[in-house]
Amino acid sequence: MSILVDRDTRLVVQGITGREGQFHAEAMLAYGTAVVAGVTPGKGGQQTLGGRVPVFDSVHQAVDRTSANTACVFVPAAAAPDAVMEAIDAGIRTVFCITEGIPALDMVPLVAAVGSAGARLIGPNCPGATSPGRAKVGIIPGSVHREGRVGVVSRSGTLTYEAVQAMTDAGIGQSTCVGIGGDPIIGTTFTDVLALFAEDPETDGLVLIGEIGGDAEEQAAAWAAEHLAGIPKVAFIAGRTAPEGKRMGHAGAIISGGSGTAQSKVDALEAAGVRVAGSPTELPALLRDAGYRG
Amino acid sequence: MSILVDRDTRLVVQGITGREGQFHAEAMLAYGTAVVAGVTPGKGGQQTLGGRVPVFDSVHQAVDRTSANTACVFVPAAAAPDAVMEAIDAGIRTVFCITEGIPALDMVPLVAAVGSAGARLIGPNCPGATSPGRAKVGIIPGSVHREGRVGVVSRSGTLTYEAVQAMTDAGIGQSTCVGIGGDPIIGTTFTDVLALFAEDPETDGLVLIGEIGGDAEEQAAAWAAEHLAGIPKVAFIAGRTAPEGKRMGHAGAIISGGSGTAQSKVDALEAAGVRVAGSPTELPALLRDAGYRG
Amino acid sequence: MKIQEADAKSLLLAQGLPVPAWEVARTTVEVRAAAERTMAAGATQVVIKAQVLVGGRGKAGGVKLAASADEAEAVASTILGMEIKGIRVRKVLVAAAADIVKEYYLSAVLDRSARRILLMGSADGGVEIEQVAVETPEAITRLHADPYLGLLDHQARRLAFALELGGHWKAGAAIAKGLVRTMLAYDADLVEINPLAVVREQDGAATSGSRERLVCLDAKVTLDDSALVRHPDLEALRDSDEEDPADREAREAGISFIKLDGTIGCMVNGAGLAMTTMDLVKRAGGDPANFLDLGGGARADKRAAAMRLILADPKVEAILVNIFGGITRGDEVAHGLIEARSRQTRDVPMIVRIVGTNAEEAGRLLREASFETAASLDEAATKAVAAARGATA
Amino acid sequence: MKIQEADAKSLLLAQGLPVPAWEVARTTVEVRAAAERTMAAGATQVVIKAQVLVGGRGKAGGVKLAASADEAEAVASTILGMEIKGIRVRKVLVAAAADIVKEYYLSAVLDRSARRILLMGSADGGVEIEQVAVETPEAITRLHADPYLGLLDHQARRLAFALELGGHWKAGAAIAKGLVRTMLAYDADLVEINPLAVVREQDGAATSGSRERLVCLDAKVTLDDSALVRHPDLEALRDSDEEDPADREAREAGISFIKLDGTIGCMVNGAGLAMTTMDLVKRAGGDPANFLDLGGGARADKRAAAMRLILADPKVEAILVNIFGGITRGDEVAHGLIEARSRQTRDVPMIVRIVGTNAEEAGRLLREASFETAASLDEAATKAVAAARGATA
Repeated sequence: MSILVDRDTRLVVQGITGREGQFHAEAMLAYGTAVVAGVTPGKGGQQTLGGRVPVFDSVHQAVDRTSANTACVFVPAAAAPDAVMEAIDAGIRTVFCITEGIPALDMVPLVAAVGSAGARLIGPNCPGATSPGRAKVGIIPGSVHREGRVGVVSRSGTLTYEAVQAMTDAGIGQSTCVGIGGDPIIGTTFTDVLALFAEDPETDGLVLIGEIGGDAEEQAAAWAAEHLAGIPKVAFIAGRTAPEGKRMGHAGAIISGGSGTAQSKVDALEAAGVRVAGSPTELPALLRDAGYRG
Repeated sequence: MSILVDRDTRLVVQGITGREGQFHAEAMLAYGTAVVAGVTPGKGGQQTLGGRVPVFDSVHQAVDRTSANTACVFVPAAAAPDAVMEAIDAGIRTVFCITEGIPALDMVPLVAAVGSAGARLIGPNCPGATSPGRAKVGIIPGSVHREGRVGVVSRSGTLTYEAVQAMTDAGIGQSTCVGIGGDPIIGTTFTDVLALFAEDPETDGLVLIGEIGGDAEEQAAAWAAEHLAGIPKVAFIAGRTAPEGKRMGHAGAIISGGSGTAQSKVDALEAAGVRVAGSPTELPALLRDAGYRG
Repeated sequence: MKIQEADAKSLLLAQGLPVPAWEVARTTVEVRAAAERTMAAGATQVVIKAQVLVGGRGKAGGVKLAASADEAEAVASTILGMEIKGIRVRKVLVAAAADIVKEYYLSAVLDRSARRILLMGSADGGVEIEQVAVETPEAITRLHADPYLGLLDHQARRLAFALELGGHWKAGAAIAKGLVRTMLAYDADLVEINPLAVVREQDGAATSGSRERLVCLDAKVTLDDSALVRHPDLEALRDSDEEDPADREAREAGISFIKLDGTIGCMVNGAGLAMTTMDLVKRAGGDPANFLDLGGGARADKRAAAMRLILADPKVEAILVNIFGGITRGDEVAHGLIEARSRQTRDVPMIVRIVGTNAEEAGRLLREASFETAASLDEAATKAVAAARGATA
Repeated sequence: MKIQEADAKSLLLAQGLPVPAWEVARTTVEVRAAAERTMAAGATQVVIKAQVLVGGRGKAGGVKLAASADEAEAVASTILGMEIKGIRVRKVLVAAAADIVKEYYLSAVLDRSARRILLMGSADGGVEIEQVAVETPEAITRLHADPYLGLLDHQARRLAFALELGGHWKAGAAIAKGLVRTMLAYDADLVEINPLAVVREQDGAATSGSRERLVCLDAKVTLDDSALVRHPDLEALRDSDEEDPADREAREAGISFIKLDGTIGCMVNGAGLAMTTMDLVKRAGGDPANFLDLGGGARADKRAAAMRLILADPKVEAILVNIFGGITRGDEVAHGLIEARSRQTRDVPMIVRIVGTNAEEAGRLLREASFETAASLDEAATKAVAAARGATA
């Protein structure tokens, strides 16, 4: 198994004829992902990527003709929320939104609508997910991965690649690597992904990559303490030396309480039985220390 | 038993200090309904109806202090949708909206929100519901009722009273009488109410009071044909002699198909095994003809 | 409330939809001037369309073309003043005759069953759309706007692609969004564009080039009466030219009133009960003179207005008052009727039935004032029919 | 983006919220004139408030009262030009000193966890609200706006009643709705009124009567940077007076850049990786000179700007370039670095690590151009620290 993406993933790429869409659709195909369709309104009927992928005017058509079951959105920020809604409306239940720069208030009704539809949105501003040897959706370089049994979840982009590369270099493969995105409002949280990994029989260890700001890592730690006692798990938190960020008035302090600093996150994770590494390269050793035998 | 309102109904009246709210809250109390609270923003802390009912600033307070579980809205049209939302938000799952004149487009998000909350809205522009001998909510004159085992559902106001009076005069009592309201967009349809009656062990016969326009009666007939085969059921349709109504362009004809005329409704009901009376006063005899022995 | 085509087009234009220019004219002289201006702007033909709130004006001869200002004036003289389904034409719309490449159908309507706004579009446009709906329903694309977010961009695009608008798909999607925006902005029940059309237009008077454009050639908008209170500007669009004085009095009094041809005036509270009262009058062998619903909580002034409306009809030989009180209180109604009769100029027999809230007090008052009363609605109908016959005989 | 109090108040005023009048002044002469106008309008005292984008200006002496125009001018001379947390005060706000009856706290903020707009209000207003949040959290009322419909009327009322605003509850509810309206209108992350206050105001200069009114006495608004593209008018509110030239260059190039005190310049793609790079530099015994995130898909012009920004800092002794390619292509980065070095005026050692998309090609190019490269991030950090020490030694 694996989570979110797998051999049965049939992907439609929204914005496939744009620069980023083209580039990464090609990379996904090269990795072995079943990229079955692309969508660019007004370009329906064309073929792209050397005739390997048909382009449709709408996700509905793409789903109708190709039975696509997963979407990956590369369209510009102004149109991306609508693209996600289109995928959901067309019956797709797993949507990755790579697009960055979507205004936060556009995300509020979007995540509510995605939730009401019983669908899952990963991102926006996320690198996607890879189940090594099976499929990758998004922009994580395929070369960093190795097949294995450790689940990785991160809210960073390139830092995810760094951490995964470190695992691979140490001979520890991954079941699935998920980048959830670092925007203020995201569709899928650390906790959501941990819950998916908890149900995956092929995931035997966990790596969480966090950052300063917000309280998502603290919440994930609390959830892990309750639900993931038996599984080896490690983390890395970026920003220990970062200067104090900009504060959101008193309101930010009121809602976050003491959360948000690197120390708060490290403390919460350690208290939950998650060992926190000082560098991404230390993650493999720490994971083995925690009992991982993969 | 009975449906929607019963001895365990604990009612909060929204707009209780207004003219209509006062008058009908008094009548509901007199009928024996547990009117446990009233709401008028800014008048919280007062008592009304001779000190028998406390007034609160919000439905939340009313629910907190009195465990109200049903709401009846008498506030003016401009504020009524918000009043319904307030009741839902305060955890009330059955809301009667008596208010008339609410713009139809205000109802569109409202019924969606009520549905998402898993709540039930009856109305707007409805007379409410009475379970004779137990409780009444709304404005149906208590005097027309008699305890019994026939369920009545109607989208008219005063015509409902007429039909119920005819039943009572003929010695046929009612389990519950429900007026669903005649506005374009309503929260609870004929079919919804029939489904509730179908589950009620104390309802052995059904009376449906319809009108020309729309296709709610036709839909109810189709549902009844499938789900209510064993129960005696009769109907009355008002408007056999009414002049042709105003049409909503071609669009109205396209969406309604042939529905909407009295004849269409009578045909649909008769085809579904529902006998249709020529006058409300004929309903009791027709119901007995259909096998009702109450 | 229905509004005229020209007003509907103004609303669409205000929402940014593409509507070809038009003028409204009330006299043949105005039509001539409008035609001259339109042709000076490059039109080779003008269309003159009767502005009435009933359908079928085309078949009735209310829409005609003219190739010159002279002809426009002549054509207008046949349209202005004509009657279409009993409505006199007092205004016409004058516009450049469109050079139509292809017609489509597009509408947004309140869908009562789905409780959402429904968009419908078809590549088979024009007046036969109802036939299309019956014969080839699959030729009509239907989708519901989101109850919270309205018509989403992708929905508008899908509708446009379904209509096979070719290079006009972006324009079509924008118009679809505009229809819903128009509904929401003005609390419309219906916004219908039939036809939506690709037309060939001159690029400008100076050049001889032409281009194709997707435009709203006709427009039908109906407004939600319940929402007019928050659109006072739209109330002004009510066509008082067309409105019967009795209808106006009824509307201003807050009464639903439809005049019919019979002899028995009806005053009832509640639309369903009013229709039932009419049905029973008919069943008893009589003919109702009107549909009249006082509405809920009817006050004295409404009842007085209702009485005036009924008595203004010389055919009325008997009046049936049927009040079943919920919000309406029977005793108040009785007082009102007693007072109304005291002022009444014409002596018409009146059968009164009051049931419900404070009905006993009402009955006592009415009996004291020697009104004829009835216990059941059937009895009231029978008595009213007899009274009307007695008056006629 | 943070904006000044005066600009925040303008936005609130535009949304119909009650904000007492104010003026902005940049010189003591302007302050004097503003104070004179304010006192002529009936004020007995004026308040002069430093306009800076950092908190704690009150404690720093940036907010003062004056009872005359003379005093205002004198006070202004102490505030204008002072530094608050390193920021020079170039503008002050001048307003009538409020006669405060009671202070409240009210804010609307984007709640990341709940993914909705959160309203918070407290009857314990003023600067100590954070302490209230810790010590008596129940004294703060919190509720979430509907994700589709915004703050509903009943929610606004409940907030107002929770604040025990007495006769001002309708005004309080209107302000609560206004906060959310302001957020939505301008894509704000935060709209904070602290204090919201009941103030006693003169009824007018001519009479001696006074009345109480609920007003927004201070206002803090931050805007969503991602949404500025659709609010070009708000971009103008960016306080370029306060902005460091390096910050401006970074912003205009689309780079996230924060200058720090160390000696190792960092150029990284991705915020998380940039922070990690800093963390590892520190761990290797060095001090980062900056945080720099090129963002995704960084083009040549961004990298050139980044290089200028880093080299503009004379303390920089070594540069660590760490690029892990996803959207960013390693070969493009390598080309850019090679070209940048050819134009570089100051010779600073550069350690380059490129991994990911097209990393092999990048490595080849860099080695050909004789760059120092590193395989791991730890190695890169260690090499950078050594290079910086070597340069210093």
